[in-house]
Amino acid sequence: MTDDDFQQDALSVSERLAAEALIVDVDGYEGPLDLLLTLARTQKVDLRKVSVLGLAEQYLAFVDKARHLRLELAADYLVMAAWLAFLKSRLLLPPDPSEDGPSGEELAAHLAFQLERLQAMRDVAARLMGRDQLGRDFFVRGIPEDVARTRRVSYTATLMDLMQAYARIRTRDEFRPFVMDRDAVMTLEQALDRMRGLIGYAGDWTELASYIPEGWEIDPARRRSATAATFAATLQLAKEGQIDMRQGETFAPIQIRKRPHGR
Amino acid sequence: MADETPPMEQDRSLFEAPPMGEQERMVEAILFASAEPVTVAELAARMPHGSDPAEALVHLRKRYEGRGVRVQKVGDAWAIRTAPDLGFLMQKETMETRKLSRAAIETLAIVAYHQPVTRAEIEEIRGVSVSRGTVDQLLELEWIRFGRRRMTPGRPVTFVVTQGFLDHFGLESARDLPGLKELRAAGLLDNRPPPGAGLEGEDDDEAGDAGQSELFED
Amino acid sequence: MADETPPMEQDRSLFEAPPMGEQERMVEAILFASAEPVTVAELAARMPHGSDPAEALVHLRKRYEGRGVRVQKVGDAWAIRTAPDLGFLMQKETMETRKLSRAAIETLAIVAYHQPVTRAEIEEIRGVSVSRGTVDQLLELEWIRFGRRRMTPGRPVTFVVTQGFLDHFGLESARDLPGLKELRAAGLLDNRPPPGAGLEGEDDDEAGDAGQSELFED
Repeated sequence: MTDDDFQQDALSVSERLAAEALIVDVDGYEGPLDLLLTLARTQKVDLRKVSVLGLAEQYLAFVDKARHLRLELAADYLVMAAWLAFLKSRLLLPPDPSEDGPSGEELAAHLAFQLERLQAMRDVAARLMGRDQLGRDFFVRGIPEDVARTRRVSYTATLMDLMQAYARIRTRDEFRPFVMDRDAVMTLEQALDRMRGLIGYAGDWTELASYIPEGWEIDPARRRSATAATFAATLQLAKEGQIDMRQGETFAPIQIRKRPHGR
Repeated sequence: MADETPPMEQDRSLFEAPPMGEQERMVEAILFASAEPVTVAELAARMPHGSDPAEALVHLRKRYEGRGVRVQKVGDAWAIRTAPDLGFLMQKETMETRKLSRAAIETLAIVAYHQPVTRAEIEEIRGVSVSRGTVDQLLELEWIRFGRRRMTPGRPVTFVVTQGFLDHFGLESARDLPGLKELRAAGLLDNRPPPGAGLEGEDDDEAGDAGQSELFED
Repeated sequence: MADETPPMEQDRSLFEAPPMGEQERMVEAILFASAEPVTVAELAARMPHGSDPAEALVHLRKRYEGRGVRVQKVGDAWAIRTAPDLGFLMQKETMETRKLSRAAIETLAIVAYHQPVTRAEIEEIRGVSVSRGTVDQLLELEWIRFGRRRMTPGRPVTFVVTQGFLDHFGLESARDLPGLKELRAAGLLDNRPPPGAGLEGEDDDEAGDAGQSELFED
C-alpha cells in the first residue's frame, strides 16, 4: 500500500520533470520549424509520409502544455500555432468551393516539403563537415618557395577591407550633425562663442560687420549666414547686459561696444 | 643535372614549347612552390610561350596517384595537398580552427547547395532569421562571397561559395558536393513558393523572394 | 621486434611497421607539409613504430630524381625544394605583398561604389584631400582607370574600377557590391539609426552620371 503510494508519487514527479524538460527545451529549438521537425521525427516515419494533421495536433498540444506550465513562448511559436490551427480546420472540413486560396492539402504538402528540405540541408551539412578538411586532414605546402631574386611589391586588400572602409566612411557621414553638412552655415552658438571671446577688446564703438570671421565675408551665402548669426549673438549679449548697441538710422551700420560696467 | 641551362631558356622559347616531360616538371615545381591553388592561366603565364599546362596537369595528376601528396583540382585552379589518409601524421601542422555554430554550418550548406542564394531564401529554408554574425563569420573565413544581384524587386545580393571553400573541403567544384544529385532529383533544391503566395499569378518558376516567411508573419 | 615495444605504444606498433612504399608516402607528406626541414629523428618520431625513415628517404629521393622538385638535405634535415634549373619559374613567388593604406582602400571603395567619380567628389566624400600618390598607386595596380570626362566646367576626368579590380575582389560586376543595408545585415556596420539623407543627395546633381547611387537607397 505504502509502496504503491510511493511509486505513484515517484511516477508523477518523473512525469512532471519530463514535461518540464520538454518545455524548457523550447530554448534549444531554432524556431517553430525546427520544433516541428523534431516532432515530425517522433512519428518515426519517412518524412515524406509525415502526417501533417498529426503534426499540427502534436504542436498544438505542445504549445498548450507550455501555456499550462505558464512558460512564455516567443511570438513566432504562437503565430505558428495559430496557423496550424487554421490548417487543421482546413484539413478536417470539406473544401468550400466558394472560398479562395490554396486548399488544406496544398498547405500541408508545402509544410511537409519545408520540413523535408530543412532535414535534407542538415543531413548534407553534416556530410560536408564530415569530409576531410584542409588544415585538419590534408595540408598545404609548409615551405612555400620564395627565391629572392626579383623582389616586387604587390599590394593587396580583401573585399572585407574594401567594404569595411566604405562602411567606415558612410557611418562617419551618418553621424555628422546635419547642420555641419552645409559648410555655408554659421550657427548662433558658433557666433556667440566667437563674440564672447572678442567682446573684451571692444572698448570703443566698432561696426558689427567687422566681427564677421575671416573667410566668411566673400561668398555671399556664407556672409549672409555669418552676419545673421553674429547679429543674433550681439542681441543676446546686449540682453545679458554685456554690450551696448546703436544704429544711426535705418540701414545704417550697427555698432557695438563693451558696456563699461558689464560683466 | 641541367644546372647550366638557364641562359638557353629564353632562346628556346622563341622557337618551340618545351617537351611535355619538361612542361610537367615545370607545373610540378610551380604547384609545389605555392600554398594557394594556381589557375591554368597563371601556369601558362609563367611557363615558356606555347606550353600546354592543362595537358601537363593530366600527366602530373596521374603520376601522383596513390602517393603521399596529390594533385588536386580546386575550381578552375590546381594545388598539391597531402593525402587525407596521412592526416594522422600531421598533428604538428594542424591548425586550431574556429568552431562553427550550428547556424553557421547550416547556412554554409544552404549557400553551397542553393547558390546563388539570397538571405531571404536562407531564412526561408531555416525557418529563422540569419544573425549578422553568422554571415559575417562565413565571409571572414572567405568561404562565401557576394554573387550577382538577383533581378527581382529589391535586387537583393546573393551569396555563393568561394574557391577557398572548395579547397578547404577538397572539392573539385560545387557540382561535387556530397548528395547534390539526390537532393536535386528529390526536388529539394527547387525554389518552391508557398501555395497562394501571390494573388497575381501562379507561375511557379518565377518564384519571388517573398517566401514562406509570410507563414510566420501573419 | 614487437618484444621490445614499450607497453604504452599504440596498437598499431604491436604489429609490424608499414610496408616501405607506405613509409615513403609518409615521408613525402611530412616533408611537403612541414614548415621547416625535418630530421630523420623527427620523421621516426612521427611515423609508426618500427619505421625506417632513412631508407624511405633513399627511395623517395630516387623517385624525385629529374623531377620538377627534389628531396634535398639541408644541414642534417630534409626538405623538398624546387629543382635549381626551374628557379626562373619562381619569380612570381618572390612578390612581397603589403596591405593597402587606409587612404588607398577608402579611395578605392569610393571609386567602386560611386563610379564614375571625380577627384573632387572623392575628396568631398572622404572629407580630406586625396594625395596624388594614392591615386597613382591605384592606377598602377590597375584597379582603377580613367573614365569619361565629366561635362562640367573644367571637364574633370573621372575614375572607374577595372576588370582587374573585379577579378581581385572576386566580383562579377561592381553592381554586385553590397549596399549599406546589406553591409549592416552582414554585421559590417554598427547598428545605428538609419541614415536620413545619405551621400546620394549630394552627388545627384548630375543625373546623367548618377552611376550606382541608386543601388544604395535604403
